[in-house]
Amino acid sequence: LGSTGESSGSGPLTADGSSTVYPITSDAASYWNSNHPADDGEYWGSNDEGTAPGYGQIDNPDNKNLADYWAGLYGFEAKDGAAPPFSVNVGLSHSGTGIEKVANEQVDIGDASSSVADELPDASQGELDKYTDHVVARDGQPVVVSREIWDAGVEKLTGDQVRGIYTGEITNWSEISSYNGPDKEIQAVGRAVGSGTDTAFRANMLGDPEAEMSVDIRKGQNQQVQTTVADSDNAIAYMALAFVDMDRVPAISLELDGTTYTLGENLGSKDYPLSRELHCYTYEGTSEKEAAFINMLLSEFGQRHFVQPNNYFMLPPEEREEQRSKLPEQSN
Amino acid sequence: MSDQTVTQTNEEQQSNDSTEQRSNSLTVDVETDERLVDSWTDYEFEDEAAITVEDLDVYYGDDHAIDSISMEIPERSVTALIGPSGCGKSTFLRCLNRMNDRIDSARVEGTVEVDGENIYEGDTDLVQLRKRVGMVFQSPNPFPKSIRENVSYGPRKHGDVNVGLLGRLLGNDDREVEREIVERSLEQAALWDEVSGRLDDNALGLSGGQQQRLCIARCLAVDPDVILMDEPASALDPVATAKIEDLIEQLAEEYTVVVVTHNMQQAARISDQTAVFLTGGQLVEYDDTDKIFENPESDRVEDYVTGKFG
Amino acid sequence: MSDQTVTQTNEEQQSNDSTEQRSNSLTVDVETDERLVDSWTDYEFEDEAAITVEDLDVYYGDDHAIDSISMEIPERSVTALIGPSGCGKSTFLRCLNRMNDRIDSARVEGTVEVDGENIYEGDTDLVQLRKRVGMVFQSPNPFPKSIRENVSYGPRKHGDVNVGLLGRLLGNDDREVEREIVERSLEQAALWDEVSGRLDDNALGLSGGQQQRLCIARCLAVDPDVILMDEPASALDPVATAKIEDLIEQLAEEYTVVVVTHNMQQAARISDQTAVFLTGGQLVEYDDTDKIFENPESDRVEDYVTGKFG
Amino acid sequence: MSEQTATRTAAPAVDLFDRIALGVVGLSIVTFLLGWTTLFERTGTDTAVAGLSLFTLFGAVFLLAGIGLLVSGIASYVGAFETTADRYTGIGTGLGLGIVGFAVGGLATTILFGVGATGSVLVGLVVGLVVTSGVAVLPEDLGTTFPVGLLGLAWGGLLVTGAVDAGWFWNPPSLDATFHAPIVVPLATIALSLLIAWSGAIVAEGFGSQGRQNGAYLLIGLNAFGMIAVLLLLILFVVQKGLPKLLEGAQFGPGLGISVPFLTKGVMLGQQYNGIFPAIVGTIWLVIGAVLLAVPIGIGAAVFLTEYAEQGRFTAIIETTTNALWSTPSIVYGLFGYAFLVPRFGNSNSLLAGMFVLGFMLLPLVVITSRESIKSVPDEYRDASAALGVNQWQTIRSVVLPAAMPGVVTGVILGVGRIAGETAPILLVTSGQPFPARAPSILGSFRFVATPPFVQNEALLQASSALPYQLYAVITAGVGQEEAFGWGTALVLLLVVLGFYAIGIASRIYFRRKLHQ
Amino acid sequence: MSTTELHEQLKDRLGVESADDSVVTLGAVGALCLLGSAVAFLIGSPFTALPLAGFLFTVGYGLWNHQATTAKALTFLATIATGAILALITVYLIIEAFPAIREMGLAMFTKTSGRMWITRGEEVYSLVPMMWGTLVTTVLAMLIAGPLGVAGALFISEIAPDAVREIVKPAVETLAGIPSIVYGFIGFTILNDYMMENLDLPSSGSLVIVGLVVGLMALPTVVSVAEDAISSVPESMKSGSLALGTTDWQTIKNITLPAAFSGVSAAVLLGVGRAIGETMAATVILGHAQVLPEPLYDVFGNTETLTSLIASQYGVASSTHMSALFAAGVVLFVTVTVLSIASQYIERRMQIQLQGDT
Ligand SMILES: Nc1ncnc2c1ncn2[C@@H]1O[C@H](COP(=O)(O)OP(=O)(O)OP(=O)(O)O)[C@@H](O)[C@H]1O
Ligand SMILES: Nc1ncnc2c1ncn2[C@@H]1O[C@H](COP(=O)(O)OP(=O)(O)OP(=O)(O)O)[C@@H](O)[C@H]1O
Ligand SMILES: [Mg+2]
Ligand SMILES: [Mg+2]
Ligand SMILES: O=P([O-])([O-])[O-]
Repeated sequence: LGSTGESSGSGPLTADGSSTVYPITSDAASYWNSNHPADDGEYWGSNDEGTAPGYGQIDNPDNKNLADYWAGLYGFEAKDGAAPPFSVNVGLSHSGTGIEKVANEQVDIGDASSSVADELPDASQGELDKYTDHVVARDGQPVVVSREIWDAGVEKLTGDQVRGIYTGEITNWSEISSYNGPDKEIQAVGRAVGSGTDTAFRANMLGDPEAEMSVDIRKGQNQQVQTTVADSDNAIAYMALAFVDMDRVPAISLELDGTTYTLGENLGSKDYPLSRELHCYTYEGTSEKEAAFINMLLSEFGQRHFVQPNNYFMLPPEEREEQRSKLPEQSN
Repeated sequence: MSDQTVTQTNEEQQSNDSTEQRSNSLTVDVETDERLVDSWTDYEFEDEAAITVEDLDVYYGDDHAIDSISMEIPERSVTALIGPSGCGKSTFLRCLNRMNDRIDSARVEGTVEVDGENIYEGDTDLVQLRKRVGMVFQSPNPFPKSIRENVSYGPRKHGDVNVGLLGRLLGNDDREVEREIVERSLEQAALWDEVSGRLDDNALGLSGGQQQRLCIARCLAVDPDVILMDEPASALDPVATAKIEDLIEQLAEEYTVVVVTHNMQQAARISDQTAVFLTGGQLVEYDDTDKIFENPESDRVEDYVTGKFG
Repeated sequence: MSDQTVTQTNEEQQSNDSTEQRSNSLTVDVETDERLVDSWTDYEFEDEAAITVEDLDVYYGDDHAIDSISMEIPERSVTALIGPSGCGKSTFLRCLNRMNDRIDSARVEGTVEVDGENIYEGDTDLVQLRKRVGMVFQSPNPFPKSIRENVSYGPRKHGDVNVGLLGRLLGNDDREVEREIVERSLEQAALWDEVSGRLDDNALGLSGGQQQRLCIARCLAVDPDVILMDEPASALDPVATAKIEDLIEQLAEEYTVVVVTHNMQQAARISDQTAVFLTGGQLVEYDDTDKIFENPESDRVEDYVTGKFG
Repeated sequence: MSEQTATRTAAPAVDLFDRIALGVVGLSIVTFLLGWTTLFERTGTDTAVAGLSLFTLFGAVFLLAGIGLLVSGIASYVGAFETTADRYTGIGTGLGLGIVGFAVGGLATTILFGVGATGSVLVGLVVGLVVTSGVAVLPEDLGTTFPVGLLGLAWGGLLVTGAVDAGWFWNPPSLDATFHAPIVVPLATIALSLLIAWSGAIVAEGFGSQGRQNGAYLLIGLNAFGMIAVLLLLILFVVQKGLPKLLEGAQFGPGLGISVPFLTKGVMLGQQYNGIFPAIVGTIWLVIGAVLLAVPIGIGAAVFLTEYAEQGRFTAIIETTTNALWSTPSIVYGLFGYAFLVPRFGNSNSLLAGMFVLGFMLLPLVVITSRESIKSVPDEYRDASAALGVNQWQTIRSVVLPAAMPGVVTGVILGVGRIAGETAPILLVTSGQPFPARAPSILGSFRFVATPPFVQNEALLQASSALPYQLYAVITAGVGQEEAFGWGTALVLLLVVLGFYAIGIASRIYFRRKLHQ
Repeated sequence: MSTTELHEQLKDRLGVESADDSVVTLGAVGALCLLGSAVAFLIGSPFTALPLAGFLFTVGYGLWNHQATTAKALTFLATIATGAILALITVYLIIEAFPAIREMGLAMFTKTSGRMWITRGEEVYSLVPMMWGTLVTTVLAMLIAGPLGVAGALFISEIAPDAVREIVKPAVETLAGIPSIVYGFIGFTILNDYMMENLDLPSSGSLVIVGLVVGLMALPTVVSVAEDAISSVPESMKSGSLALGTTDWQTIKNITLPAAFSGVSAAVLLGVGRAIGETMAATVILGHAQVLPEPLYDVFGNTETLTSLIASQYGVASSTHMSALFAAGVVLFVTVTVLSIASQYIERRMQIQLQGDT
């Protein structure tokens, strides 16, 4: 049986991996696959900045449909009707899987929320070099607790307290001074080993991507962590910004090295130790198909449509330019 | 009571208590020889009746399997039921200990009196009834247990012997009683000599004929008054059959035996009286066996017993 | 050849070709009446023999089921095989069209000649043999197909009629031929009148007796010379049995019919000659039916046919 | 001994005695049902009946029932009423009640005195042994009523006096769980109601073998009732939760045609109602592929093993392995597919890989059921055909296989029902996008090319969704906002799978009836 | 081996009746083609289709000209294919599992202290927590499904009136089909919540929920298989007992159940197999902590089962880690195989005993 499904040919562009990056790439894929016409104000926008943020940066003289335009930049011909030149399929697992699958050429793009170097600590430099890193957004990783804990006064923890909880030194909420509820064991919720969120948390909070942790339960995806924390009355968890919901899973403030970081205030700061980059990795260079999609993510339009609404931080323009320089030449 | 009576075939006979309804029976289309007049239902056996059946009808759903049969089965004798296949012999037999209750579609009407009690009356205790009216089936069906356990199964379950762990612990062990019951029953069933040395072997290891005698012994062990047998020898070879036949004749000294058979020679050999059923669940003739085989009243019975059909 | 011969029971008879081994046969413990001397194996029927069996032995593993039987079965007549259960009647019958080949443990020795050819010789074509020697079984076994398909099954499979889609496409459709075969066979089997209107109904919807006649029609459709029947009426009610018996007598005008039955009256009614088997797979007597039933040579046969045992 | 066999016939039980027993049984069935509704939070613990709180009510009932049992036990023992009680209660009943004694004794010890695990197990064992031996040698009328009656009195007393009330809880030192009254009381009530009902049923028939039968039947009947009720509730629950989503935006009626967007649409931008059409199509293709792979091979193998091969070691080995593989967990097949098949099928998750994995899973079942049904084709058919001079293959083709087909078809349908609901293998080898917009278009994707393998079908080599995976995706990708979508999917999945089962079972019943007509 | 010998052997195998050489040649060509495509597939060659087409052509030709022989050969091939597929899966599992077992040695199945599952850096793979998790959930599940299932089967086959049986039996069989992911969904969304709330559990996803859910899931299977076994006890045996004047219940206890023992235990073993192999419910409910519960019998604790281990980690695994997952697969496979063989053995023993040819 044949060897298709490579980045060449008319098959779809496939991505898999991080549940942190998933909201961005999945939204982008929805737009891409719907391939709305240029005059569709709601999705693509008229020439009006107000309805289509970032539209002003786009030079679309032929009024092409959305995917036709972005794919056209890399020389892909538009198809008849609403179908995009190629479709984009985004799977959902976690960063380790994305990195594994992109290297096995099972997908074109591996989404990851931690760097491949952290994710594969044993890999040689040569191996790492085969990955091309496309940073598409930034996350300020929040720490969340169950609503009951928040209501019992835990709105802020210090870095040492969080470390204490995740190394098994603190096991009861009553050991936290601000806590004024009944005696309650702490349910330390973690993400699956191999998820970027977990790796980044260990690296940034515990100081080593392979640091030992003591968690009570590990869930596969950010969404499951969210559900678990919401359904419990004693949980703490680390996750990605997109999944915070102040009513069900409130994010607490963190005091690290004397600075207090609070959601909505300074989590986006580069100094926030738990801030991390969100990556779309390609393997052994970046094909034009991959480039066409990633280019859209890196555009002002993409950042405003796919990154910002999911509560992630947009890349500043100069960083975007730097990332775009890793893409192959555009043909038009 | 049904308005079809046993006497449909015997228009002229007057002794029947439902003669006032005779006009009805003319409408029933029965292939029968109406010229024949006999009075066999008047027939009075010398012994007392152990079982009295009156106006018995059995239906399977809408199927009328037994058609208003009345008969008296005398004590301590062998009564044979013969007739072609499907005529309702087994059904009739199963009425006598209410084994038909196990067939959901079966419906029984009429009365069957065992020792003067109607067993189809409200609160008959089936357990007691079946202890009194034992049954032996067409193909031997010993339990997959030892020979001893097969025989003592009934007494054990009825609580007559107590040989469990508890009994032993309390020093209240009926092992001796059990031994006696087993020996006596097996002796009555003419099996003791053959199996006395291996009472603890699995009963399924016995030959077909031995198994059938074991089933008889099992039935005797609960000390019934009546023993029903449904073609007890039809699955057996000639030698085993001969043994069973001898046994049946012996049993009649103590028990009331009712035997279904499709083998007319067998009926002739072993029974004291014979009832001939014909298709449709009708009892056509019932009389002393000699009479039935040598000089039956009905032509159809004559045809049947001489092998002109069936 | 086995050194037990058919003539064990007939010490004096000389016509057998293995008399030189007779001394052996004395050592065999057979319950037989040794005073009886007869010469039935010399018996020559008027018609030509359709099947000649010589020194046939059949073993199931170590079981000796047929014990050196020789007999000639004449053309266009009904030959009945009777005897108690397990005496080897069915086994013998199945030897005649080599259906025993289908039983792994069965081993056949001796010769069976059909129309002068030994069917146990090296390269007998089983397909051809079984077309010539058809068989009807104890319980009716029509295929779960339509009546028509049941009858035309044989001819179709032998390629005599071609009614498939392909045939129709190629304009080579033997529908007409099939119709004729079906009609002729059903008429011969006395079933045409009853089913001609519903040839496409499922055969399993027929009554038992109709099913059995259908099986006979199915057998006739491949135009055999010999028809073997193993208790063809034992699963049927008296009316159906009567029809089958009539049919058998008619068939004998055209075909050689061999019938196994356990019903002696039936054998007496329908057969021209009768072979009596007794336990151990021995052929004890073989003669005209009237002779067997009225004046048998052997006491054991007399006992058997008068119902003293079996 | 035989003269003793004429035992006392069941005396027409006296009215009063009967009424007590039936009252006990009736009351305990009520508490049994109320226990369940309380456990399922359908009856609040604050429900009050005639001024009594729920738990007090339970207590009162247990007190009444306990007294009833004790009274009738004694009445029978002293001969006030004629019953058929046995000499001894017997070891079986003794053991059963002993186990209850073990549990009650052990739990009481640790709850009341805070004794650790080992200690309370020891106490429990002692209590259990005492109960077992005591009950076993008691006369039956006492042995079956006293322990249960006393237990009823004790538990009733605790509830009535308020020693155990709605705020009661027990926190076992070694376990993470805390047992609160709202869960403990209904559970204990259910268990005790069963015991009391059992005992009451025995009393009602006047003890003896009839009594034991009555008791056993009541327990078994209640159990069966409970089991079926729970399973049906489960389905009703899914239906109730899923139906609104399934019917969202649905239109049917005169002039409107029928449109159910949930079943006919994917998940797409700018669409009012999203649906699971791609998953339905994915499941259909997976099933078709698996059946095309497994059925011919499976039936072929079954024919060979049953009709041609000599029954011996070879067939026994195949039989053993097929049986073993049929019970092999699906995740193991999935792992195999992920590591072995996926790299060979275009190196990405694909429908084709899913078809193969599910086909492999189905294969043993097809072999097993086909063998069974081919074996059960009566030999008469084969004999009849052989006697007509028809060769073996023709016989198999024209007689054996058609006769076996009903069994094979039924087996395959049931197997399909199972694989259609399998999630694990799909997750590993087929899944891609969790909420796809479009269904795979298999038929439209066949291409003939000049290079090997000459035929290509891209859609077959691409990832797809399937109903069970869709449900899994809802769980992983956010139960929060999409829970309704999940219930809708669960309902459709249930309908599809149970539909297969229902058809399979109905066809089996149909064919059986037809055979026995 | 000479060609003629080969021919003879082939003829023997295929049971060719006529000495027709063309049939043998045809068989040889077909076999070669098939072998070719199998090899091509195994090495992942794009030329797999060529020999496959050749094979199909040979089959077509054979069916046209030598139908009986070709058909027999095809059924033989199907048997071989079945065996080969099953063997392939088994062998592949074991081969893939081997590196991890070699690396960890026996510790893989015995290490019970310290960290038992580390997938990066200093890798450690002990399957003990997962085996324990599987054992606990299975025992819990069978405590529910075993007695309730057998009682349910008794009810349906022996106690219920005909009308009830005719509805309940197919209904229960149908319920056996509810997909495990549906149970998982209910367990994850409803039961988890309920337990957290009412038992003050410190962490969600406890073993007891999985046990409960899996028990419920296995229940209809146990019922319907046990019911088949019980109702296949010959009526003659039951009648034999009843005709002696025993009650129905005495007959059930002393005759029916012992006679159906093999089938009933096979049903329970089948349920055990189901419980052991249940993946999705465990995966979505459990908390995936590869530790032993503390104390060991704490069924409210949280650990991993063999199946959920594989389902949750296959994506991130490579090399030894992947091999360790295969080892988990092998443990599962071996366990269910042993169970399956055991149940077949029991069944055969009892059959022999019932038929009396001991
Ligand atoms: N369980 C049943 N359900 C429905 N009909 C039945 C049942 N048992 C018997 N019958 C029908 O009742 C009629 C009488 O059957 P029964 O078995 O009593 O005949 P029989 O005289 O014993 O025949 P045989 O000599 O063949 O044993 C037959 O028509 C039979 O088909
Ligand atoms: N397939 C077989 N395998 C082994 N033994 C067999 C087989 N068929 C028959 N027998 C034995 O061969 C002997 C003759 O059997 P056969 O069936 O020929 O007797 P029968 O005269 O037809 O008896 P019935 O009147 O009961 O049909 C019997 O002892 C029987 O047990
Ligand atoms: Mg009968
Ligand atoms: Mg025979
Ligand atoms: O982004 P993750 O899903 O790998 O944490």
